[in-house]
Amino acid sequence: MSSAEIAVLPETEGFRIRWADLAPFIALALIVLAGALINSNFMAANNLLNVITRSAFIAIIGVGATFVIATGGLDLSIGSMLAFVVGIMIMAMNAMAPSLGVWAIPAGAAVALVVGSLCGLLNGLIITVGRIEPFIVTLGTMGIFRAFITWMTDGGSLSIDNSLRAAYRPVYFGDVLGVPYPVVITIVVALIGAFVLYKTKYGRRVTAVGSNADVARFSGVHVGRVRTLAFVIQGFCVAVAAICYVPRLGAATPTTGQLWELQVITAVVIGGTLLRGGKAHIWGTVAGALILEVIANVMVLSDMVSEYLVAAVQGAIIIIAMLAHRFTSAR
Amino acid sequence: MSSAEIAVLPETEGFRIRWADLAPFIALALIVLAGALINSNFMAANNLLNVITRSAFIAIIGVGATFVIATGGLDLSIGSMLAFVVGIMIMAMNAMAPSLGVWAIPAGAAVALVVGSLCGLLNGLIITVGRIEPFIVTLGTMGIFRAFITWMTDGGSLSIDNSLRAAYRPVYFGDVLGVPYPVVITIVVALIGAFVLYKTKYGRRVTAVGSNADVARFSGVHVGRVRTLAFVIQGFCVAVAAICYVPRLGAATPTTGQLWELQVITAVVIGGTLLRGGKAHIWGTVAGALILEVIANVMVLSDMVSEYLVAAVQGAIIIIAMLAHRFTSAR
Amino acid sequence: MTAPMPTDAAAGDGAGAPVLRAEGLSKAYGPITVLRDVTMDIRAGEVHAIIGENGAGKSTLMKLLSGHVQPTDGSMSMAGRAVSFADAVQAEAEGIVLVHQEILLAPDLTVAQNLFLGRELTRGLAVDDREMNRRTAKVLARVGSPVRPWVRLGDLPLAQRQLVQIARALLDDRKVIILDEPTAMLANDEVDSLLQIVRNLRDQGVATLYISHRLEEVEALADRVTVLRDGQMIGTWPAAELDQRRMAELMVGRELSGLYPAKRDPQDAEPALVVEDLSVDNGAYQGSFTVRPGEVLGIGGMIGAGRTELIEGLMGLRPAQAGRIAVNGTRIDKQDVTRLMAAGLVYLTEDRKGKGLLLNERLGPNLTLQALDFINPGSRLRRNLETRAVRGAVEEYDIRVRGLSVQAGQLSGGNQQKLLLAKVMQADPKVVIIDEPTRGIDIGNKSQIYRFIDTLVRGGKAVVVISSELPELVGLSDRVLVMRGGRFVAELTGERITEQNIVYAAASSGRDTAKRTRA
Amino acid sequence: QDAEFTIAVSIPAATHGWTGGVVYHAEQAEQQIEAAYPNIDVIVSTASSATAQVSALEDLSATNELDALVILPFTSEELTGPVEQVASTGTFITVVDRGLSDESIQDLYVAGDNIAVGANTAEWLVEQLGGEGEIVVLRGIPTVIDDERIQGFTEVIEQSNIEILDIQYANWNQDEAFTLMQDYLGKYPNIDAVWANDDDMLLGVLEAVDMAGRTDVKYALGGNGMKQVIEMVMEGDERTPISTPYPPSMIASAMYMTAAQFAGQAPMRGSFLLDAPLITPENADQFYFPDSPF
Ligand SMILES: Nc1ncnc2c1ncn2[C@@H]1O[C@H](COP(=O)(O)OP(=O)(O)OP(=O)(O)O)[C@@H](O)[C@H]1O
Ligand SMILES: Nc1ncnc2c1ncn2[C@@H]1O[C@H](COP(=O)(O)OP(=O)(O)OP(=O)(O)O)[C@@H](O)[C@H]1O
Ligand SMILES: [Mg+2]
Ligand SMILES: [Mg+2]
Repeated sequence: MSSAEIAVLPETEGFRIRWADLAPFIALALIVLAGALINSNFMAANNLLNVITRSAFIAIIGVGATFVIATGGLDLSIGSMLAFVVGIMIMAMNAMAPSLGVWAIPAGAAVALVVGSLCGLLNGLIITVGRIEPFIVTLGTMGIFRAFITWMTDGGSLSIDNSLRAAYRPVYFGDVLGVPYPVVITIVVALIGAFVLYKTKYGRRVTAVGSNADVARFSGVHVGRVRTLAFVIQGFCVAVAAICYVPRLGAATPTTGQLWELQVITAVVIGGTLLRGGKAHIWGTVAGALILEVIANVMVLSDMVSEYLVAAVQGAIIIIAMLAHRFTSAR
Repeated sequence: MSSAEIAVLPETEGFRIRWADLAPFIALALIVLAGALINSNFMAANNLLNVITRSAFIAIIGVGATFVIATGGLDLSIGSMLAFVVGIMIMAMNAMAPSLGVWAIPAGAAVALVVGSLCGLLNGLIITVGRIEPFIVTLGTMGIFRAFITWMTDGGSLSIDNSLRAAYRPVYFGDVLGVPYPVVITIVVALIGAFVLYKTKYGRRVTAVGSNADVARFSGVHVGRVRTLAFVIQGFCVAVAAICYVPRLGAATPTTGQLWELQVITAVVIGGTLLRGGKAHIWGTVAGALILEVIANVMVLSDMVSEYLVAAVQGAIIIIAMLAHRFTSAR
Repeated sequence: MTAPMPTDAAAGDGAGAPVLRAEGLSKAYGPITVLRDVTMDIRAGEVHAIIGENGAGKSTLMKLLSGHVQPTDGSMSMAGRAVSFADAVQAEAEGIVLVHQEILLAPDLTVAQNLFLGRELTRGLAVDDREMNRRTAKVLARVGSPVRPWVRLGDLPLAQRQLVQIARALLDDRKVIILDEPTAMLANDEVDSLLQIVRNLRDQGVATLYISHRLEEVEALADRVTVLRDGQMIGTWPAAELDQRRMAELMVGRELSGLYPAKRDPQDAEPALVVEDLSVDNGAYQGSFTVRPGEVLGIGGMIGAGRTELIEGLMGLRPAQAGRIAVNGTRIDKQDVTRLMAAGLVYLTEDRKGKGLLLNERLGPNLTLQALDFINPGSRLRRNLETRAVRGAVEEYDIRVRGLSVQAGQLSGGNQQKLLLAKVMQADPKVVIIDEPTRGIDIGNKSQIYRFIDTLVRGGKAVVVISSELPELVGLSDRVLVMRGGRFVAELTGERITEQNIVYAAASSGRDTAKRTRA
Repeated sequence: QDAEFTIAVSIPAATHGWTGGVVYHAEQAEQQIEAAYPNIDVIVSTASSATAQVSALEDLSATNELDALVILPFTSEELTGPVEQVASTGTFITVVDRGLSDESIQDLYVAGDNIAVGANTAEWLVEQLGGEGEIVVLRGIPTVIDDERIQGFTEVIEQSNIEILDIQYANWNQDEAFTLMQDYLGKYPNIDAVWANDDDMLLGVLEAVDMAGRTDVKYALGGNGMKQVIEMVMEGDERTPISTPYPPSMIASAMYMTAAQFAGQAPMRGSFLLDAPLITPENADQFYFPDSPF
């Protein structure tokens, strides 16, 4: 009897699962198709390139959020954290510009990465050491980071030094062989994220913790450390997004990054990652970010709805997309 | 020997649990004490009355949110829903004022209760029938309700008819034996909420669903129905809050109720309800709403922090309060 | 086959008429058929035992009969009337209730609230908590549980939760009560009172379906016995025609040798594990013990004696203070699962669903989670190492699985236990502590697991076994420590290791009487 | 459509009273221009943040041959680069309200003067209070508009003996203004005047003052020329005798002027500075638009 069962053993791993994984990409394809039908300009190479490039921010931050959410956490502070990191980075670059010249840019970027990671560490430690709901902690730090950037800008704005602008611009506007830098950076971040999540022990532990924290603890996984590190990764990703963000807008204001947390979480969930943790789809998140950006773009291109109702249509499309996803991926 | 045994089998009905239930009230007392020390004006009867009256909105909506969160759900749309219900109510009252006179007020209030409940029903049905994460659904409906109120007000404001103002004003500014109406209404709503939650079959099932939905299903509980009804209750509470809200400023604007969802959820969690569901503390929520309002009040009364940093200090106090709670209620 | 011929006919043996009849029931999950063409009847006033190996399909059959799962083929009838159940609620309405093998109760509700969930008593609009608590206390007393009705379920030890679950089934009048391994988590005392309850039910004309791997219970209790093997019905026999050995042979389809391996000669060696003055918050006090290589140390005691707490404290899984802990001579100053594993000590939990396995993950991630650093050096995950480990474990521990993509939660209980054993053994430990090693394991697998333990010990390892099954403790242990009220109260060696001595040590000093009066 | 000219209009989304007015006037102007000049196509696009506005600019210019762009920038610094990008393709640029960091980019500038809104109000107040007194201030959302108004106001006040007791954010939100004013009233036994830098907030302030029954508050001022407030000014309200216009309709003016470029009428270039004169009972009817939602 047992021999018969073991003979079936070498089965291909989860063909069925892969099909469900495709859902966000199918949704993306459908929305792109709809966009093309609604507005002929949508498919213009230029437009598509713009949309893809700007979805980089949400996608990059989303990679980090995928880690946090996979461990069963949630980070509402990312939008404010972005603003704070952007502010610190600009201040650092401006301060270093006189002595370092153009080298102030990489130096400032390094500062941003450190600050971003530290912000994430702060969130992670309060949550794991203090054992408080991530929702509450990051809601608190959201207020804290937002207040800091307001204070740093004196309620106004904080611009990058003119001497650095030209040198820094290509980080958003430049391209490698026609592929814009932010897209390249997104792909690199997502590749690294996917590698860490799917191909390293840490990634394995991330999903284990999100799946059942008790089991992980009984198996000797340092649950707190895994969770904290996920928040650090989130902070690091926010800093990477900040580095791409500054050359585009050149300034930090108290409204920078406002409500991005909701967009990021939406992208992650549309991408197939479960909010309760235990499952993570890095590439789904990237697709989710693209979906959101495409919807916004189509809304701008089409003149069909009153400007007051744009938000309603966007909200409805997201819900409909999730519903369609649910009912097509028959269970 | 039996001493160890008795630990699992408490003789009295959960003495330990009651102690933990007191945490939000102790926190409230401490914050009030701190307020009194920081600023002598704080304890002025007038100031306290103002603060308590204002906290009615968050408390009333929070009662509904306690139901939703106890079932393991989450509603991000409440702030926008409030604005939407306020808008509809004002339009209804204004339309009925010429024919019904002052009776337009109760008629409009009835309309509000129906509309609020329907909004909740919409959320609930999409979530349970469509089996989509509440976070995403209510994020979508948040955009939808907000867009509707913006559209209804043409981006400006929608004021209640002058003929109704005087008659309606007392609902916010009046009092019964010195207790302001909103406070009375809050107490009534919380009493009813507590009765339904703790003393009815439905309430029992709310916690069961939040604690373990599968178990509830096996026990013959209609999980979807229980969840949906929780959202309807949430919508109803939003409408009650709307009824108290309108007499205060007499208008709906696109900013009405903005970010209230975060305040409400914070109040619920500070009050001791778990975000994962299964546990609900109606009176804790009321205390949580008071805590938030008192902190904001103390921040204005004290002169210690820059206006830019107020949000930071508020965020920090909430985190510290939760930390203190965690480390005092030793486990 | 050495067994007597199965008798299918009602054969006027005094039992009542069939209350429930299954006709050609089958169940398939996707392409895999787990139950094939089962035809049987259940009569009023009988105890009908279902036995079979792990994964034979017993739980599946019970879920079909109680509406938790719908059959892919076949039909059911009650007293000649065709019935079908869309869910468990409909089955309960017909008087059929299943007590699950796993605990299915809401942790945040109280005991009484759980019992009455979905059918709360009311007075006017309000629920009648007093009456529900009163009735709950009554039914808990019937199953011999000292638990108070208003205690939060999540605060109870597993065994007490199991009793609560059984109590839930007894709350209303039932026609058919199905008990799926009700005694797996219970110790002798509770088992005795449970058996008495089942006998009472039989006298009241209730039909009881009883699944157990403890064949002595089946022998003592059952009127008829149905044997399942590999999803197929082997037959139904009057219990009087079978003894334990025959049942075992029918289950596995071959002859079985002795259940317990021969004991080993004691060795003189330095202790592999030394524990001194270990106290665990609210659970155990100043426990000290040692285990030598080549020795099986049994730890006995009643449910709630604090055995699990002591070991979880030792492993750093609960707040605990220790005088001295040494593994293989290495002194451990901070208890932590990973450090202890590195020093050579591992622990296998009794709560395999809640703390042992990731039920939604496949075998590989489960198997390698704990010993990942050991199996897979470096920080990169190497799938080939994982696959190799899985294949090795499936072979070595005889895990019956239909493909590598199966999730741990889809394995039968016994195979989950084997997977868990394989998981903690991945790091090649020197000392293994196993809490309830054969909970929910069939007799064939049991002897397999005993043989694993024997092999380990003969290979120079030290094994600590915590068990509520006295024969197991007696059969396996070279030395037995008995706990009571969080303290060690007796040490038994050699000839003195007998069931009577263990029970005496575990239950003496008036505990029994105290408990009975409270119940 | 056989439109020969395309005018894109990029404005902030209607998140509070004033921007709501902007959207309203822009949509009105769009209809009127398209009706009046069949050969002009107007595309109005709102954005809820500087980032979204930059995105909208990219979208509009990537998919249309833009002949003109009318933009009310979220912030100067952040939008300068992106607008320059659009201008470099030969698009006619009209900037409204807030100047870009580089003035050479714009062809037409319809400027509001937020500093003047603050300064004019402050000057009036200094005069009425005789250069002495204690006042409180409510500010809006931390953005440039708010910052400039506060800057203009405080600079003037600092020259006098008037003491600003407190400044806090109320996010251009009536509720928050009501709450904040209640707290101010509780905190300071004497307040001579209050300035909410926007009329939306002023309505909340007035409600709080009335409810507390405080008579020490001699003046409660706002800004922006909201309909209800202008009505009060017209009725000669003692506490709110003035307002300052900051008409959201400036977007419409800018759109008409831009459309005129392509309608073959007189070419319009240069800067048009909208002053922020005080609205008094005498001139209030000039600023009263009963049909506007704002
Ligand atoms: N949901 C499911 N999906 C796929 N296979 C399943 C599922 N549930 C059970 N099985 C398979 O059905 C078979 C029978 O399982 P069942 O739980 O009935 O065994 P059992 O006789 O109760 O075993 P045990 O004594 O170990 O509890 C097992 O091989 C199991 O893997
Ligand atoms: N969840 C809990 N909350 C509080 N106390 C507990 C809890 N679980 C166990 N205890 C305490 O620990 C003691 C021992 O519990 P437990 O039943 O797990 O011991 P055990 O000897 O391992 O029994 P067994 O393994 O046979 O179930 C109990 O008497 C109780 O006082
Ligand atoms: Mg089973
Ligand atoms: Mg135990």
